[in-house]
Amino acid sequence: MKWGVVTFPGSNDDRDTAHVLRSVLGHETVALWHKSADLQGVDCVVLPGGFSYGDYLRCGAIARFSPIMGAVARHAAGGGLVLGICNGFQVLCEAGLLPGALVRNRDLRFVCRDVTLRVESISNPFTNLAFAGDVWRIPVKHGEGCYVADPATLDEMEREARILVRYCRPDGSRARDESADRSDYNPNGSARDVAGVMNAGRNVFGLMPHPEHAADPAILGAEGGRRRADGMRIFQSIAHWVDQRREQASAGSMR
Amino acid sequence: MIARVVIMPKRGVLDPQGKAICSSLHAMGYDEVDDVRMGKFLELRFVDGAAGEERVARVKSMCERLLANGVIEDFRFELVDDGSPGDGPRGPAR
Amino acid sequence: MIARVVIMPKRGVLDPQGKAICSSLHAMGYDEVDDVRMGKFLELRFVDGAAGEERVARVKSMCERLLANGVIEDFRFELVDDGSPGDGPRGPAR
Amino acid sequence: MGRPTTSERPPVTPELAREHGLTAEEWERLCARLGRVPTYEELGVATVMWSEHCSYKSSRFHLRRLPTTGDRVVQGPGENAGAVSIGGGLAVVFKIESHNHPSYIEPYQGAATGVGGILRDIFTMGARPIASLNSLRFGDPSHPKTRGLVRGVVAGIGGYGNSIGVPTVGGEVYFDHGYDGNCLVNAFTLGVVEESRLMLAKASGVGNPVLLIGSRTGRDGIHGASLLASAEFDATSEEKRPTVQVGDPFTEKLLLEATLEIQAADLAVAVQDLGAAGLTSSSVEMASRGELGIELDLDQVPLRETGMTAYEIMLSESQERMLVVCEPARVAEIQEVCRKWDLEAAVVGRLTDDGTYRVRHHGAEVIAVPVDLLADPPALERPVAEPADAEVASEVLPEPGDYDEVLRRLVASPNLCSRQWIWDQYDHFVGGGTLVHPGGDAAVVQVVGTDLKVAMTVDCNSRYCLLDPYVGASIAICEAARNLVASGAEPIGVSDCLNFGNPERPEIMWQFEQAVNGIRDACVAFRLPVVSGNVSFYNETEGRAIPPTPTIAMVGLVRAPQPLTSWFKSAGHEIWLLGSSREEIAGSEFAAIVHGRRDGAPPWVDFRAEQALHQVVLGAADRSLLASCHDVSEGGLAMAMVEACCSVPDGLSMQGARIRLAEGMRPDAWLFGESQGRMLVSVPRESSSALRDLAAGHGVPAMHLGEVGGSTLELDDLVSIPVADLAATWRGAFGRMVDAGART
Ligand SMILES: Nc1ncnc2c1ncn2[C@@H]1O[C@H](COP(=O)(O)OP(=O)(O)O)[C@@H](O)[C@H]1O
Ligand SMILES: [Mg+2]
Repeated sequence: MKWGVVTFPGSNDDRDTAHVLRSVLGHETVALWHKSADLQGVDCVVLPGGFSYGDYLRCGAIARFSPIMGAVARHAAGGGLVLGICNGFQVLCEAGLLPGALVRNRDLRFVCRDVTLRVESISNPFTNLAFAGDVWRIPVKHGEGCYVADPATLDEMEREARILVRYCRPDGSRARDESADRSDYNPNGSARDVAGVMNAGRNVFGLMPHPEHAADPAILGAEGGRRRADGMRIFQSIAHWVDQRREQASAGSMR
Repeated sequence: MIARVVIMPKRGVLDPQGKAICSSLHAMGYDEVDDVRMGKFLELRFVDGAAGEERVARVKSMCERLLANGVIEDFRFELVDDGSPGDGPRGPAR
Repeated sequence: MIARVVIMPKRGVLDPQGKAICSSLHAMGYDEVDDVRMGKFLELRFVDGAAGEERVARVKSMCERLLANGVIEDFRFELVDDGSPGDGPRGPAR
Repeated sequence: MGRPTTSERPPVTPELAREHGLTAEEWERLCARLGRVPTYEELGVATVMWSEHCSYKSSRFHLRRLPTTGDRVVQGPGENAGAVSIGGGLAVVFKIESHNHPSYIEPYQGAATGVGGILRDIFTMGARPIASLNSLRFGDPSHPKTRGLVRGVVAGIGGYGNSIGVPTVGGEVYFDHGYDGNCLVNAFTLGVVEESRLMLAKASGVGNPVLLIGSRTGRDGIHGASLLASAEFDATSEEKRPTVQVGDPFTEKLLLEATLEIQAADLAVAVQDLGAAGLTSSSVEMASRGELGIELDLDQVPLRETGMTAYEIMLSESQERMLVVCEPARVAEIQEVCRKWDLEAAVVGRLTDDGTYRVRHHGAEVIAVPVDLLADPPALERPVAEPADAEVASEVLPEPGDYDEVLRRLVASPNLCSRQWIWDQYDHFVGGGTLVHPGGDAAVVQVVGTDLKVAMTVDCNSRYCLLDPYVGASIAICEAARNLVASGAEPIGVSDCLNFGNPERPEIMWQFEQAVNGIRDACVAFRLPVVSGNVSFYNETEGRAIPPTPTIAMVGLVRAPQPLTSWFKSAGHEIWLLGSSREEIAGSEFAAIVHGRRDGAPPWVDFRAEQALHQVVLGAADRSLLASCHDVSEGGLAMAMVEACCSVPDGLSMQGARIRLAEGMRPDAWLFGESQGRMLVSVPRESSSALRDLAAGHGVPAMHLGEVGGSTLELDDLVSIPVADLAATWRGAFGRMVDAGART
């Protein structure tokens, strides 16, 4: 399959993400430039982390007007896959490709650390290689990652299994009550512990944690094998989905 | 001519900064403060002095498309004549 | 009663946010915008309606001590009566 | 010192020169060399170039003593940063720099622009920055300014570093009332470059154009170098506020990418960033390095504000700017790269062959001064005097009664508690190469796409330096090296940031001289080159100087397949102490916290023993004998044990441990003394005899202390505390200390 990683002015994790896709996963990966509207025929567009346009005004607010985002919107409308990580998630919300918005963290501080995530739903292009209830350890690093959406939208996403990952305790549990103190595991105060959501069309996914920083075994191995490559599951799920669809399509056309 | 734009968190949307400022004020002894909301203030300076309907419409569209995020924010603005271009911020007198 | 406080970058101090917003507006075709400055807007709501000299003095000291960073920011404020406590932001009419 | 007049050109008189900060001799020299009275602009330019901050006039005489050469050295001092070969055709480029005064006045922006400045020093040389560190000093936590400074500085460092996408992987922070009126913010960045593509800031090619790229020039920070960095604080410092600059990390990120693209395409002859004293010092230095003249036309400089005078344009410290010299045919290509990254790029001058520094504004020549006059003011040999020795009381401190209680206090104390509150606010993942994250002895970052693993650390115990600057500074080198070795790395190069008081005072100059000697002797012993550095004088307020703080940044290369880490891995592993312990309590955190004593002699330092220790650890790492390795520093063996138990990364389980007491030593000295040259290691049982033999072979004492396991920390029969309790106290203390009464 073919990946495209967008570089906005101010993108930071574009190189890291491309490195993981190209050198660790071994897939064809092209760089997409914000001033061009050419997606070069990629199967999945990744909007990486960083501070696009300095994240001045609001995170992701300015990036959504760049030429590439017009192409991304068309790609998504045609059913193409889009993955937004951190700043990419913010851009997708600002662009209206995902519901809700990301606001200042509860504690008003940038937070960079490993969090534990529970996989909530697996019948989708992004987490299909996980088991529901799996607990992943993936880092977050953001100042504005508190997810907000109105209750009706949250209810609808819950019903449609579009909240794919949630912050949780290491044992997978969460506070029962929204109003309880959840600061022991929810790093930013996100509503209903949402860490990542999918659109109604089920082809656009945005999340605050950084799968690309929990993907390279050569790096993860160092601190006494501290982390599994949980982030890799997302990239592998996407690849698996694309491959399956391709097989189905070619089987269909052969018939 | 300048436009003064105020962008505030929608009612019901968390405003952790306002909350934090409010508790700091209390800690400093300003107990008369009941509640604090924090938003943004923008000053747009225009190239020419023309005003009118169209300018209002265009500022509104700037707010809707870029300056405010309708999911979480409300905005309002006013257009004012500002004799001295290049001067510092102006607004409600102190 | 509420105080509306505007905090702006001092004249001559770099305002990277204003700069970025201005170029983005240009890219979107709003060429009439010449310059953008961005600051903060605060609404302080008070427990009682009393105004007067003392309130003004206290709001000023809140600004100086906490709300504005005197090294790089200027502030100004106004006190307004606000009939409906708990209402959304008010200010220059749209 | 008066604020520079901004709008007009006042007549230049000896009084005006004095107000600018020129001494009588300097004024004489300027007039004599010019054969006339300088213009207003010339006075301004000479003042900043001859300021302590730009000219190193007080320190140069001493800095010459530092060793700067070695097999790996690609670039020593004199350029924007030093460069050391790491093999595979690659070099690391690194430097540490201070931003103390601006951070005290405006903590967020001061620290942020400090990070911005050191980053530019690195990518100016064509190196992609891959890691940053920071070394911080604040006043006593109870001082009214301290907490706000901590919060602002940390947020500023994170705000800039996170936005630009360079991981902040480590640092150090200490609190001491000696910094109440003057905090320190030292920032370090390391980048990687192909050795053959290192870009220098030496101008060459008469007639070549000079381009200014990056941000527009505004009235920011005029006279920052001479006003802020080269004078002590007094009651009027508040009025100097407008000299603070605001950083724009977004523009810096664009500048970084554009500069690296210019380098990759080989478009530039020389590149120099604009730092202190802006356009003035960057253009003077470039011309001076190339022994050329230069002429600038200020009408070509893109301005942010209208009506700026020549004086203001020359002295502006607007951030995120870069000066580039190229061949005439390359101008268009450089401008094309800048356009791609939405940056301005204007031709503002050209190189000449007459050795003169010429500046035109509105068609008139406002400056015409010999370059060498500006660039090479005479080095001063300031008087040095050893201060009268404080009486050292030889009284014996009483042993504490309750060791549990003492350890709990130490674990929660400002200088010993975990710094996680800080690094949680720094992106230490970006770049994808971080192998050892903050919290270990040294940070380790892999150069992505290679097997090379670079370790780095910053260290300085200024209490030791106050007690004895020579010993304190040499301990800083030993400790930095030990921290690298504890991560499995061999030290390869040093950058230093020498933070001191007013050099016009002979006692301060004595501290400085002693510290430089200490660094020199230790570096010579360890065969380590000092390839870059920075001096910050005038760190004092109302005549009270900071403790001498020669911060050492050191870089190493990990030899073993994997770096070592400091925490205990598994129950059953044996705990060993390498190196010798003495009864040394003076100068320790224990003495300060428990007895309120900060006097006496600092710990003994022995370069030979230290080196032998390093050989043992690196040898053991090569043979994969060690499960963990941690150096023993502040808080002594007891704190090293706490850290080895509690500094487990999230997601792994904590281990308890039990050790026995050494015979024949006071228990408090044994547990809390800060004898140098010691390492706490854990080894699988089957490896312990190999470790013992290795140590014996190098003449290093090795002592079997106890075992890893259980859920409590047991230090003989003196201390027994559940590690979960210790960890909670240790991790939470910093936040409890600085978060109270937080301002947004
Ligand atoms: N200002 C800081 N920024 C980032 N990390 C820090 C900072 N201060 C301390 N640390 C980290 O905390 C850990 C302990 O620091 P320190 O006590 O100075 O270690 P050591 O005594 O081994 O030199 C190190 O990993 C260090 O990198
Ligand atoms: Mg250490």
